[in-house]
Amino acid sequence: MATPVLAPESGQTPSAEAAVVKGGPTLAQRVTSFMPVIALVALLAALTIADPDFLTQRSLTAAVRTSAPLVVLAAGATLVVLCGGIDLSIAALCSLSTVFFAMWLPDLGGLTILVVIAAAGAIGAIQGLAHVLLRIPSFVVTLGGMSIFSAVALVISDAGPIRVIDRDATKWLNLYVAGYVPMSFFVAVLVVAVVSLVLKLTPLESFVKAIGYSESAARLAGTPVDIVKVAAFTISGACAGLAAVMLASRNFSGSPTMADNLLLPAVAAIVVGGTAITGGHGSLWRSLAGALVVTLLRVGLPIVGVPSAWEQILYGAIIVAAVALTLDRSKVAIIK
Amino acid sequence: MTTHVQAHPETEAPAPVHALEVRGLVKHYPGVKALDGVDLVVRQNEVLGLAGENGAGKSTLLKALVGLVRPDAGEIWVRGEKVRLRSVVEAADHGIGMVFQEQSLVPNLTAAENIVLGSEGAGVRRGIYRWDTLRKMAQEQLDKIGSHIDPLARTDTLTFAERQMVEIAKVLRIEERTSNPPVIILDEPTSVLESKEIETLFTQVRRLREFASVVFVSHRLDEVLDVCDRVAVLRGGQSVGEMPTADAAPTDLHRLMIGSTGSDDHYHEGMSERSAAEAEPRLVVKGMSGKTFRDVDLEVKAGEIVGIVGVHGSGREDVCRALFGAEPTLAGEVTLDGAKLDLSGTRAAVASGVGYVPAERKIEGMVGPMSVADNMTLTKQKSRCAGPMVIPQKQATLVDKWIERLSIRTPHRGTQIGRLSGGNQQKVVLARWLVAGDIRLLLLDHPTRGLDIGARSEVYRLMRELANSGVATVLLADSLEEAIGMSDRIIVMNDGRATKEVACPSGGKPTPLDLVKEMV
Amino acid sequence: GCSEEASGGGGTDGGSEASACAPEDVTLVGQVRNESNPYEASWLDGGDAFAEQMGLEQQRLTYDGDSTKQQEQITQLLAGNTDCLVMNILPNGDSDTLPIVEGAQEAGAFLVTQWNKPSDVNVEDYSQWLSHITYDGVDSGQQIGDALAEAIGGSGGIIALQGILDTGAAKDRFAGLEASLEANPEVELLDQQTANFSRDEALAVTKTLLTKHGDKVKGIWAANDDMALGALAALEQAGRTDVAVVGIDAVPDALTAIEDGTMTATVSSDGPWQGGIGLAIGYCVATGELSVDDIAAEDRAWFAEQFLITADNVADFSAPAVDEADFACDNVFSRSQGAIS
Amino acid sequence: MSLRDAGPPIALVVIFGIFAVLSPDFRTVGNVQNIMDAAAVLAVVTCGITFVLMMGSIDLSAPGVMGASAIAVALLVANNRNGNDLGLLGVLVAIGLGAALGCLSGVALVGLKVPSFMTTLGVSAVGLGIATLMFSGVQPNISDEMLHGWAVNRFLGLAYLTWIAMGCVLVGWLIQRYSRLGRYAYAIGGAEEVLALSGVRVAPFKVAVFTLAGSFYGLAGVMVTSQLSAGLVQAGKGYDFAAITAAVVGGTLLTGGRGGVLHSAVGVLLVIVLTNGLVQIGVSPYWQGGVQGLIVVAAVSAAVIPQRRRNQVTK
Ligand SMILES: Nc1ncnc2c1ncn2[C@@H]1O[C@H](COP(=O)(O)OP(=O)(O)OP(=O)(O)O)[C@@H](O)[C@H]1O
Ligand SMILES: Nc1ncnc2c1ncn2[C@@H]1O[C@H](COP(=O)(O)OP(=O)(O)OP(=O)(O)O)[C@@H](O)[C@H]1O
Ligand SMILES: [Mg+2]
Ligand SMILES: [Mg+2]
Repeated sequence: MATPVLAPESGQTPSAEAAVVKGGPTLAQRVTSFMPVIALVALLAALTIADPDFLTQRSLTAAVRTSAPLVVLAAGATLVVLCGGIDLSIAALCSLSTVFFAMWLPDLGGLTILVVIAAAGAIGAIQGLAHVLLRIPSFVVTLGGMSIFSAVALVISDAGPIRVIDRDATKWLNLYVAGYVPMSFFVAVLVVAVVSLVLKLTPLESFVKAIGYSESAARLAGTPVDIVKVAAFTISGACAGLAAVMLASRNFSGSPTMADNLLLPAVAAIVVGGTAITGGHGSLWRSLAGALVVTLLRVGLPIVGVPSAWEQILYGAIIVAAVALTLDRSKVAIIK
Repeated sequence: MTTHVQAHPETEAPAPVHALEVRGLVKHYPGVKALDGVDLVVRQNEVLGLAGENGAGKSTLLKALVGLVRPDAGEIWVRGEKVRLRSVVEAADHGIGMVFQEQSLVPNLTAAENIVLGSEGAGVRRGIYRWDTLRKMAQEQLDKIGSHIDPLARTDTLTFAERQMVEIAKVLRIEERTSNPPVIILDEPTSVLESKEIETLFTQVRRLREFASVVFVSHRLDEVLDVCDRVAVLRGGQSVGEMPTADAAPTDLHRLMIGSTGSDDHYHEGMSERSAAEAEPRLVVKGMSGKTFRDVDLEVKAGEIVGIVGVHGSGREDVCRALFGAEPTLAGEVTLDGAKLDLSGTRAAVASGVGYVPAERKIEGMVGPMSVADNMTLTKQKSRCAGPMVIPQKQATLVDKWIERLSIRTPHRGTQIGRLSGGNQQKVVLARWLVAGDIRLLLLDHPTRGLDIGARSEVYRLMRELANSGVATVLLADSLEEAIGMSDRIIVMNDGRATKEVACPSGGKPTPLDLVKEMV
Repeated sequence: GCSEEASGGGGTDGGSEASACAPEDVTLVGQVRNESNPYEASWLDGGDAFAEQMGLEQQRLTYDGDSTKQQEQITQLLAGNTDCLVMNILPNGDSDTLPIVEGAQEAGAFLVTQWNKPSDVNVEDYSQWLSHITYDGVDSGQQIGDALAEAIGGSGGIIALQGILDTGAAKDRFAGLEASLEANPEVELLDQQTANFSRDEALAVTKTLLTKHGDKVKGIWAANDDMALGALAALEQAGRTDVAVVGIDAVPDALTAIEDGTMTATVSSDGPWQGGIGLAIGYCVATGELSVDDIAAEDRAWFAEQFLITADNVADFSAPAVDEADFACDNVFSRSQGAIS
Repeated sequence: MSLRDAGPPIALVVIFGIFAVLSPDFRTVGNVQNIMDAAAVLAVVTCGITFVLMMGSIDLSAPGVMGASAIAVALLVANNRNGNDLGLLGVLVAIGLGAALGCLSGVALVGLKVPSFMTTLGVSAVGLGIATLMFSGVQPNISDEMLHGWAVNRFLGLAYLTWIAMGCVLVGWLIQRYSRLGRYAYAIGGAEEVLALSGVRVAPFKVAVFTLAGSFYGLAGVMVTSQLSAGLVQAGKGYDFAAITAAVVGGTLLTGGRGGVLHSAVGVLLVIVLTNGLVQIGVSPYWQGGVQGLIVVAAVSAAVIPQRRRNQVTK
């Protein structure tokens, strides 16, 4: 294959060479990639104007600490969304995992954290396998998963909360890094960073994007489509497990419905971050910013004194506006 | 050809009113000047060919003529009247309609609906469908081109060629919208058609000339010369000349297109080192059966190019896909270099050194929103990785090397592949299998579909080089000529069976007619 | 080694009497699930009434029945100024109480909780958790169970509509029903399903159970009035007028139904009073009029007075109003029926 | 009818048969009537969502839109809160409110280019907010005879509401089959970009489809109010996922371009038969949700297995 290839006739074509510019992102593209952060800052500014007390160090610390489970849930599910699927089971799996955690802690002690994360990851993997082997849309698999996990959680917990008596195992989650950063948030950011880094440094990122944009092309290029998808579901499940540990340690108990209401906020966080719900385009960092926006909306609006009915109306309007701002439409041809 | 019917003989008419005239059209895209001051005249009742390399700006120009591309500067005149076209509807009102390069029918609608889509007229009254009227309207259009398709058939149940006919029937609706003679634009309509269907299409084009003007784009220069009255040539977004087709030869046109004569040895037969004959068989297929093919035997030696020909639905495409593990096989034994070839999936095929270039480039061949570099290195991780890590520098060097070797025209390796012209996209897809240099068997399904003559020549040269380096190649050619020109041996497939093998040595090539006889 | 304990907090652990708040400095917060049901809306209104009485304002918080959102709001609230913060909270479920309590304890806010509390958590272990008020669910479940048994003449089949399965209220009330069934051996529990405290779901479930058991159904026991009202709609649509229905909560519609004779009984829980009383206890302690240490052990976690409402006494309850006297500092525990056992 | 379309009806018959064998209570005429009545509201919601799914979009706004229209109608017809007595006009206004909220989703989608997932989620929150504002702490109960009668009166054994739902399915089917709106919605799901190439402006059709869906949800909200004789903010709780499940089980693809109102009607019956059957055969309430989920997954996979292809894309 060392033979020189091709006659360079094309060099004589006019204008083609002259018109070439440097590649890489343009200024506009750079700005769009920062949009989630801009949205976050804008929201924070608005809340501060509504109530100047909101912008205190303690208040912000509380907000990021609050956001940790949502960040982790959204980050995991982002992988599935990037692959072009969706995981509706994260919240139910997270609830189930809080029950696991509370049930197993007395026997396993500190090891429980790892065991719960592994168990949740395994359950996620089973969903992934069902999706790729049976060729059922991820929406349906995880919708089914959602109700099955809820039922299992109800049954094994006897439909009630289970107290976490031994708090030592999760005490470290309530510490602060450098005095101000809550450990749980630190862990959440660490998860985002590690997963993002692994994606970035290995071919995985291009696999995930190729699958998300065009699964058939990815498959015919010989990329490990099924493996990557199952891995995405596994990580999504494991993240639900980690979020469960955070919630259980925060609430000192596990309960079969504890995280059920986090499903829509988590998906909202992904979309608000600007990740395309159709797959391919997006990142975990975006979901981190999105989760912070959603958390600020959930806690900020009532705290600064917006009445209940208006809070809902504002919440609806602001998340739509946020997505209008963050979504990079040059990457998504058709908005469905 | 020069003596065709002329409504307005070119005498000293005061200012000849052209069907369509374009002056100084300019269109910029980020990083490319797609149109750089194009001038073009389309006369009444003529078939104008538009030629140019991939990325010369043909599609962009034509899309500007139907209001899909908003030019940055320049004028468009329709029958002596300056117009601004802002949408397909406006263009249609001026009598301009287009069949697009990529098929553009709604797959889940009926053929009838597709034909009248956007201009249902009496078929839809106050938002309510009159299915009977609609069917009749569509039937009229289909009758015009002599097609026997059921208008109420769902479009995705039709064959590729039938769909192309529906597209043409659809564009002919223009006649109903304007009293003026229409201008009909056909952007590479033949690249996906078989020779018989192409003949049907040409009959239609000649019929259209009686009352309309036609703009015709094709990379097959013989076709252009055959059906067109005149050819205009674009190069790098500029009009570089035109010529009547009467006495022109492909080489003349070629010269105009790229500024120099192409090689006479189009298929680079001279490069063939003929070592293949003595080589060990590399791919051996025995009695392979699948859903659409049965008992296929096939042998390809290292360094050999074997063409498979057959009509639509002969199953040759599925044979290729089966060998790549992308289509299930029911029976049969396949070995590569003596070892059993794992057909369970595409991963296994890639790992064994098999490569596949699918025909449907846009959907299956490439990932549109991803960069040229990522597309090129998607398959062969070794080419950009050290261990599990991607080394951006390594990837950049390698990709740039292949961009240069294959003359891929792209602003940058980081450009989205979807923004390149079709030909350049195809080169990237081909390069994907070459970057690692460990390919043993290459399955090429219409590898030159949509490529300009220069690019084609480059691909052929590349295929020869690969063959000389020992790669076994299975080729589903774009045309019979191509199959004959490139292959060492040709297998004819009929109804899912390999019915005949034709030797095709350099110097002893069969004629297309010989093959056609075997195919039907 | 980069971690250290929280620097935040700012709370004065215990010792609330040391720093009595000026009445105008007290911040009052009432938190319920949502304002879209009459009972909880009236609870917040009761809180407003108390605040007005004291010349203050109540911050109304709602969390859509979403446990995590409740925790998030509380965390955020406690990250603000907590010196004279008084919270009257309806925890979403048993499991939500403890983190709220711990948060308040750490931040030094004054907390009263209602309805949900895990039985093994002790109010007296905390200095900032002033009191926990609830109604005796076992008792109310049994009372309406007995009323239902009487209404159907002491024998026959009944069906039960359970509340949200993992709440203490649902479980206690159902336990009360079981006790009642034991006392009325002729009454047979034909079926029990959950309708999640929802009127809409109760309608569908009841319709199904009615077709399943047909004329055997003589009575319907519902764990709250919303479900009872859903069951009434189902009965009307099925053209059944011979079925007795009981519920709990005494929402206005249920009282009307009892007046009309379509419903048999319910048990009162006084929303406006609940909304005011929690703030009142907290206010009294915050301003130093009441000391935590002086609150009797049986007043730290207690059952509030509840009444069985039937056609006989429904007139007394049809216009609930807050009575300012209930909220006087020496009177805040007047409705106690004794400590939670 | 292709094999693909035949799957869900076969599943419906099979599941119905199994329950009929397992439970004598299930196979009574009364229970079949009950199933039909129970399906009414979900059928109307699913009718609306089907058009959105056909376009390849998604709609989560049903809870908010239904809540708003439920309260609105309760306050507009004869009720205990105010002196209004608009009767049928009130019903129409409530449906109009639903349509307006649906329109809002559509406008945000095409105007701001925000995915429908988000616009409808936002509109749902807005709808709940509006409902809560109108609710203002006091339960509105209706005393309107007509509206109340819809839930109670029967014709040929079925409640009026059930007939209304059947009418909706019929209207929905006619729209899908014979109207430009319906056919274009279907085409948008098939190949949106092609419509643009053919000179069709898709934006107005998208908005119209969301508006149509909104009016179906509005009607569903009215129906819930009629059944409960009271306007509830939570009238539409859970109907978003229930309707999507029904549509998907019926064979409408989330990617768009496939399925339709009749498919969805079959899906609705499947879901309701399951819910009803599980109660009838006495499955523990704890397990019901799980068993239902399992059966849905099983039904969908049984339906897709015959069409499995090696290189098929599943999202
Ligand atoms: N939407 C677009 N965005 C950016 N660049 C574009 C776009 N469309 C076309 N181009 C660029 O404009 C140039 C002309 O493209 P065009 O499609 O007109 O070529 P063509 O002559 O039709 O080529 P082919 O024969 O391969 O179809 C190419 O360099 C292409 O990359
Ligand atoms: N006997 C058959 N029954 C059903 N489907 C068939 C049959 N034969 C072929 N097909 C289908 O028709 C399509 C076209 O067949 P195929 O691609 O093998 O023909 P081809 O000769 O490669 O055509 P082209 O010249 O366009 O490449 C394939 O997708 C195949 O699945
Ligand atoms: Mg082109
Ligand atoms: Mg083919």
